[in-house]
Amino acid sequence: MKEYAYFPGCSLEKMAVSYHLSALETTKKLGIKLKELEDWNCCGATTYFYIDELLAYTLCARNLAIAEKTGLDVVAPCSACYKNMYFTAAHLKKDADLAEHVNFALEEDNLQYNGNVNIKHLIEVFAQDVSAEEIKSKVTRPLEGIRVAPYYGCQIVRPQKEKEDVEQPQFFEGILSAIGATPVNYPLKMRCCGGSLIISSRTAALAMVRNLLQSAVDSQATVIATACPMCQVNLECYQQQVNQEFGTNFSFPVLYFTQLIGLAFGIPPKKLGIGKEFVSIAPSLLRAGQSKD
Amino acid sequence: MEKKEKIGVYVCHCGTNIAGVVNVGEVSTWAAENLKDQGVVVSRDYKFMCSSLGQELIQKDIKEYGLTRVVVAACSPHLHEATFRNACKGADLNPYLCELVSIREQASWVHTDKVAATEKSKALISGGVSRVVYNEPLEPLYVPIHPATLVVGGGISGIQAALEIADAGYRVYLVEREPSIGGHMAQFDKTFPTLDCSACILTPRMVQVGSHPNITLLTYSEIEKVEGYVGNFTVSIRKRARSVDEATCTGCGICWEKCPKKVVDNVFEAGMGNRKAIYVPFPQAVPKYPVIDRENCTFYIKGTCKACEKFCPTEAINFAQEDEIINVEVGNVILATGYDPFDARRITQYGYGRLANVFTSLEFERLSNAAGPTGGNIVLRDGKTVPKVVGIVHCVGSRDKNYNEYCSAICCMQSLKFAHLVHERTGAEIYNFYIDIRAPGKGYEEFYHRLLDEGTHFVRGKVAEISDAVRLPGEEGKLIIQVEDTLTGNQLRVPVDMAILSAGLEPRRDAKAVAKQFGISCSADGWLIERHPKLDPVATVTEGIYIAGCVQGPKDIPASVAQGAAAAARILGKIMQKEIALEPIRASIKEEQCSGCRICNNVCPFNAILFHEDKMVSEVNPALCQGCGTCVAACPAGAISGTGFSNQQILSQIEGLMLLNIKSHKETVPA
Amino acid sequence: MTEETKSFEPTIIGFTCNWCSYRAADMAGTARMKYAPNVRLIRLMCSGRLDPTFVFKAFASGADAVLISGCHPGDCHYISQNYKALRRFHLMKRVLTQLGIEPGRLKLLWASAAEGAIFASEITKFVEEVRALGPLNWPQPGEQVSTPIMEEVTA
Amino acid sequence: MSKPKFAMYWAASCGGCEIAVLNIHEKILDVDANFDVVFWPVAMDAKYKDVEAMEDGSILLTLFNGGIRNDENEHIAHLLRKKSKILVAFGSCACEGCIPGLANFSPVKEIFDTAFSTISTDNPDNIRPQTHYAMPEGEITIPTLYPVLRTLDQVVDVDYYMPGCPPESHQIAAVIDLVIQVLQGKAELPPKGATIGAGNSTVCDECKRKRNEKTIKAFGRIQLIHADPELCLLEQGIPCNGPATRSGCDARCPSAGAQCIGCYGPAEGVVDYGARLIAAFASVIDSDKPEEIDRILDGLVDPAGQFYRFNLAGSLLKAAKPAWKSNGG
Repeated sequence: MKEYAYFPGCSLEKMAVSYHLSALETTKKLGIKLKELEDWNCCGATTYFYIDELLAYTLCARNLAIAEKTGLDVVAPCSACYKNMYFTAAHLKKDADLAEHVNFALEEDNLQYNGNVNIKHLIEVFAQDVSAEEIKSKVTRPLEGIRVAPYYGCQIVRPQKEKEDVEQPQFFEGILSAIGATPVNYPLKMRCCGGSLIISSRTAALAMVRNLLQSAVDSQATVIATACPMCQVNLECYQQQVNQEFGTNFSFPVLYFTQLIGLAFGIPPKKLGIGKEFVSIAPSLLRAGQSKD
Repeated sequence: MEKKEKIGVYVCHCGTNIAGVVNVGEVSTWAAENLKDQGVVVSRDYKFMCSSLGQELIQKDIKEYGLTRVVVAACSPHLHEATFRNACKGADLNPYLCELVSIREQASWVHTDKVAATEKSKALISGGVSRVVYNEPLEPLYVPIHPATLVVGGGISGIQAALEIADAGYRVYLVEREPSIGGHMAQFDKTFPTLDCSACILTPRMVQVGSHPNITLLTYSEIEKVEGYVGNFTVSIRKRARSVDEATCTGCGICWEKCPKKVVDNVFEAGMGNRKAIYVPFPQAVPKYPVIDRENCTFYIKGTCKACEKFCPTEAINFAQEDEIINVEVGNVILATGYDPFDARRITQYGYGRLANVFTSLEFERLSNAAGPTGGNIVLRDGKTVPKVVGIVHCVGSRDKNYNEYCSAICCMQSLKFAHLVHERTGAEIYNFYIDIRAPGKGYEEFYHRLLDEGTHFVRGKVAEISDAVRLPGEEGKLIIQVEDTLTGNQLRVPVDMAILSAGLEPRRDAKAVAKQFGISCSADGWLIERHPKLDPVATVTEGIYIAGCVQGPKDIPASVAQGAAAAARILGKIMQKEIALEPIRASIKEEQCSGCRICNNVCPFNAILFHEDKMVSEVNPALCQGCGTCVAACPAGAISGTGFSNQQILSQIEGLMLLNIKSHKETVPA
Repeated sequence: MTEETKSFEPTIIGFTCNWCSYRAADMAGTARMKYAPNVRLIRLMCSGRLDPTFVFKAFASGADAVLISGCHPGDCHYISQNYKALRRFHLMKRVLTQLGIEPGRLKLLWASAAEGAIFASEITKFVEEVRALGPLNWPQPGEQVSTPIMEEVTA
Repeated sequence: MSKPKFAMYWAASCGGCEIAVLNIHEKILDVDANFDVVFWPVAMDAKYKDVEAMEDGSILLTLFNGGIRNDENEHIAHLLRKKSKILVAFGSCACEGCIPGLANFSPVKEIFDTAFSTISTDNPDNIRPQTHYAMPEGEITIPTLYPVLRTLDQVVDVDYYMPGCPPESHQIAAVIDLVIQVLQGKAELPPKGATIGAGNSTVCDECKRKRNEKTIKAFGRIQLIHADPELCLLEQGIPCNGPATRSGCDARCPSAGAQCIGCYGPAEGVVDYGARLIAAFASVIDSDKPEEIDRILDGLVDPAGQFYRFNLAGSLLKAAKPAWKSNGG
C-alpha cells in the first residue's frame, strides 16, 4: 500500500470539503493511504509571500519539517499549497543562508527541516504514481460520452519540476481517458482563473472567468474538471456575477477531478460531496455514472 | 645530462609591446648570469626578434657559439613558433630544439605591475631553458597519399566538392543515404535573395555528377566502417538493396506508375504528399533508378503483388537483391552530411501537429513548390482555401535557451522568401514575427527592403503562443498568435489563417556517431568541429578528414558551396604533393617495459593503439597517433613516451618555473 | 584573511591544452585583459596529457596551487581526452586531501579559445582563493626534516 | 687471502627482510663461504664502535634495510655508507619507505599519542620516553624521532636498489650468486643506481590472468566481490596495483587470487608510483559525468593508502602536510 503525508490545506476544511472527501475516497479505492500531517498550519496562501517573505517561508517550512519526520512524500490537493511548499523546499535547498534562518525559527518548535521531502500535487499521484491501467481496473461505471474540459490552472505545472511539458501537458487528459470520459481540446486549460484578483480587481477577474467558461462551452464540454479549490470557486461561484456583468447565461458545472474519478469508480455521489455545488451537475453525468449498474 | 648543452636565450622587445611593461634588458642579463649552469652561453634582447635581422642574429649565434638549443622569449608560439623553428633550421639546427616562451600574451599584455611582469618573464624563461635541455631533434613523418577521395553526403556541398575533385582528374566516391542526391536544396522552390528556381540551378549539377567518368556514385548507401589514416583510409560502404537492377533499369517509370501501394512521403515531401512503394524521390532524381521501400511494399509484407515486376519492360526488378558491402581505398574524406530541420513539435505552445494550419518551413517549401503536392498553390491544410492572413514565426528552435542557443543563420532570409512568395501568389496580409532581422549576405539587406516595400508587417517580438482559443469578434476560425511587440511594448493578438514556423537547423541525429566513426570532434550541440574557426574552416583535427556545408554549422547555399569547393581544393593540394608530412609529436611504447596490461588500449579515440596478443604488448601506430599524449599519462608502467612533451621536459620545466634550477634561489626561500 | 595572507603572493603552476585553454590565454593577451601575474603556464597538447606526476611535482617544487585547464567537455580537440583529465582531477583531489593539501589548491577550468575573459577572471579569482589559503611551502629536499622534534612532544 | 666483508643492517623496518635472507636456505652457506660477516645485528653480536673503528670502504657489500626514522638510523646509514664499497637499499623500506613510511600521514605528536596514550597502552601516568635521562650512573639516551621517515637514498648515496616487501628469496639468492660471480671475475656489476633482483616490466607481465580492454564501472573491495579466477582483477573492479608495480615476484598475489598491493615499487624510470596508478585507474573509469565519476571513486575507500602503501616516503610529496608541520614550522 502506498502511503503519503497528506496536507489538506485550509480550503479543504470547509469550502472545498467535497474535494477532501473525494480525494480520500478515490485514493482509498486505489489502495493509497493519505495520512494527514499532524498539527499542520496554513501554507500562507497566495499573498503572504508578498507581505513577509521570510515568515512565509518559515510557515511552509514548518509543515515540511513535520512531514520530513514521517519520511513520506507530501501530497497537497490544493494547487496553491502545492506550489508554496514546492518552491519553499526548492529555495531552502539552494539558499543555505535562508535555510539557516528558517531553521533558527523552527527550533522554537523543536523542529528542523533538512531538505529531504518530496512534494507532490494530488493530481501527480494519479498521473505518475498510479498507472492508467490501475485506474482503469477500478472503473465500474465509465463516464462514456461525457465531455470534460481538463482545467489545469496556472500553478500545477509551475515551476517546471524537471523536463516535463509545461506548455501543453497531457496528463490530466490521460486521467480523464482512463475513467472513460472524453477530454475535450480546451485551449485555455493553462490560463489563470483570476485567483485572488476577484477581491482586488473584480471586473478583470470576472472577465478571466468568462473566457474560461466560454472556451469550455465552445469546446462542447459538459463539465469542467479542476484540481484546485481556488479555481473551482472562481469558476463556479462567480458564474452569476459573470452573467450580470457581461449579459451572458452561464450555468456550467465545475467539479473536482477526484469527484469524476469517484463517480467512475462507482462511489455513491454523496460520499464524494456531490450535491454541495452551486451549479448542479447535469443529470446526464450522474446517469452516465450509474448506467452500468 | 650527459653532455652539456649550449643554449642561446633571445628576448624580444616587440617594439614596446613587451618592452613597455617587461624590463627586457634586465631579463636578458638575468638569464645570462643565472642560467649559466643550465647551459646558457649567450643571452640577448632585440627590438623585433621575428624580423629578418632578428632571425639572422639567432642564426649567427648558432654558428659562432655552436648553440645546441635556442630559447626565444617573445609572443605566443601559435604566432611565431614556425618562424623561429625555420630560422634554426636555416642554421642547421633541428627546428624542434627551439623553444618559444610567451612573455607577451602571458606577461606584458596581461599584467600592469612592471616588476611582477618582469619577474614572471624571468621564471617563464627559466622554465623554457630547463625544458629545452630535454628537447630532442625530431623529423616529420612522411606518408603517401592515395589519390582517390570519399565524399559523404550528396547535398549541394558534397556535389560541389565531388565535381571539383573529379574535374581535376581524380577518382571520387560519393556516398548518399537517400535514393537520390540533391539534399535539402532539391526540396526548395526558390532560393533567396535572387529567387532563382532551386531545381533549375541544382539539376544540371546533379546530372553532371551522375555522368562524370571520375565519380563513382553510391546512393541508398551508408558508411559501415573507416580504418586507416591520412592518405590511406579503407572505407567499407553498405550499398543497400534497391531491389532494382541498375544495369538493366532504364528509369522509364512504368513501375511506380503501376505500383498500387501509396505511402505518405515523409522525407522529400515532408509529409505533404504521397509516393509509391517503388519510387524515385522526385522526377529529376539522380540516379534515375527507383528503389523499393521494403517496409511498405505489399510483396514484402504479404508475399503477393509483384505489379512492378510484371510491368517492367526490362526485367529489372529483383526482389531477392541483397545489401552489398563495397570496400574502397581513399586518401582523404569530405564529410558533407548536412543538417536536420528542428522538430517544431517540440515547442508545444506553437501547436504544430495539433493545429492544422500551422506549417513548418519545410512543409511550406513543398507547398510553394510548383512540383510539389499542390502544384505551387499556397493553400491551407484543407487543400483549397487560400489564406488571407499569414503569420511567419522566426527563430523557431533557435536563439532559445530551451532548445538551441545558436542562430540558425538562414531562417530570417528563408522567412523573407516565404513572405514574398505568399505575397506574390495570394496577396495575403503577412506578419513576420522576428527577434532581430539578420541579413548579412550579398543582396540580403536589399531583399529585406524589398519586402518592407511589399507591405509585409514586421513585429519585433518572440511569439508566446499560437492557439485556436478565439475570444474576440473576428477571431472565429482563426489561429491566434500571441506576441509582445517589443518596439511598442504592447501585447498583440494577431488572428491569422496560416502560421509558418521558420524552423532552425540542427545537427543530424547521428552526427555524433559519424564524428566518432571518422575520429573527429563534435561540439556539445553536435556540429562537427573545424581545425580552426577562422583560419582552417574545412579541415579537422584528424589529418585527411575535411568537413563542408551544414555539418559544420548552419549556413546558406552559397556558403555551403564555397566550403565544398574549399575542401576539394585542400585535398587536391594534398594529392598533388603525393605525400604528406605529419607533425612528429607522437607517442611510442617501449616494448620491453610494456606488460600488456591494456590500460592504454581504449584511452585512444583514434584507435592508434594495437594490442599484440602473441607478444602481450601494445603498440602505437604513428600514422594514426595524433599526439595528444593521453596514453603517455595513463600508462601505469611509464612505458609510453611522447615526443615533444616528454615527462623529463615537463618536470624540468616545472623546476625551472619555480626557479629551483638557480643556486641563489635557495637563499631567498624563507626557512 | 589574516594580515599574513594579505601580503602573500602565491605562485601557481598552470597547465593548458594547446587548442582551447592556451588559446584562451592568448586571447586574453590579444585583448589586453588584465589578470594576476601569479600563474606560470605550461602548454601541453591536451589536458589528457596531464600526468598527476606533474601536479605532485609542482606542489613538491614549492607551488602554492595548480591549475589544470582544457577544452570544454564535448569540445576536446582530441574528441574525448579532456574527460580523462576530469576523471584524474577527481581522483587527485581525493588523494591530495588525504595528504593534507586543501582541495582548493587544485582547480580545473574549462575554457574555449574564445573565452579569454573567462580565463583571465578565473585566474584572478583563483589567485585570491589561494591567497586566502595561505602559503603551502612544501619542504624542499634537505630542508627541515633533519630538525629533531622529540623535545617538543615529550614536554 | 681474507674474505671480503659483508654487513647487513635494519633501520626502521620489521625484520622480514632478514628472514627473507635466511629463507634462501643452503645458499646462506655460500654467503658464509665467500664473505666474512662483520656486522649483522639480528644474527650476531656487534658493536657500533667496532664498525666505527673499521677502515673506510673496508666492507664490500652492505644490505641496508629499513627507512630513516630517527637519529640512530641516520647515524648508522652515514657510517655504513662510509665503510662500504657497495651499499644496497634492501627491501621496500630502504627503497621507498614501505609500511613504516605510512606514518608520514601523521604528525609525530599523533604517533606518540597513539603509542603511549591510547586504550591499548597501559600507561596511567602518561609517561613519555625522554631522549636524555639522568641516572645515578650517568646520563642515558635513546634515539630522537624525526618528523618524517626518509628513504635511504634521501640520506646517503645508494649504489643499488633491491625492492620487495620483503625481496623474494629466489631473487636474493640470484643477487648473491651474481656478487660471488663478480668476485670470481665471471660477471660484471650492473651500472650504479640500478634496481637489482627484480624485472624491468610490471607485475602484469608475469600475471597469467586473461585481460581485455579496460573500462571500470565500479570499484569494490576484494572481499565483497566474487572474482572470476581467470580474469584480470582490475577489470573486475578490484583495485590491483599490478599494472604499475615492478615485476620480479612472479605475480605472487594475483596468482593467489589477491590483488597486487605494490610492494615491488615503481617500474623503471617512474618518478611517482602513486601518480601512475591515479592516472591509469582514472583513465579507464567509464563515465564522463562528475557525479557519476565521484560515485565510482567512492568505491576506492582509501585512495592515498591504495596508491602509496609502500611508497609514500619515496613519492614526490614524501609525506602529508600535517607530518611536515609537526616540526612546528
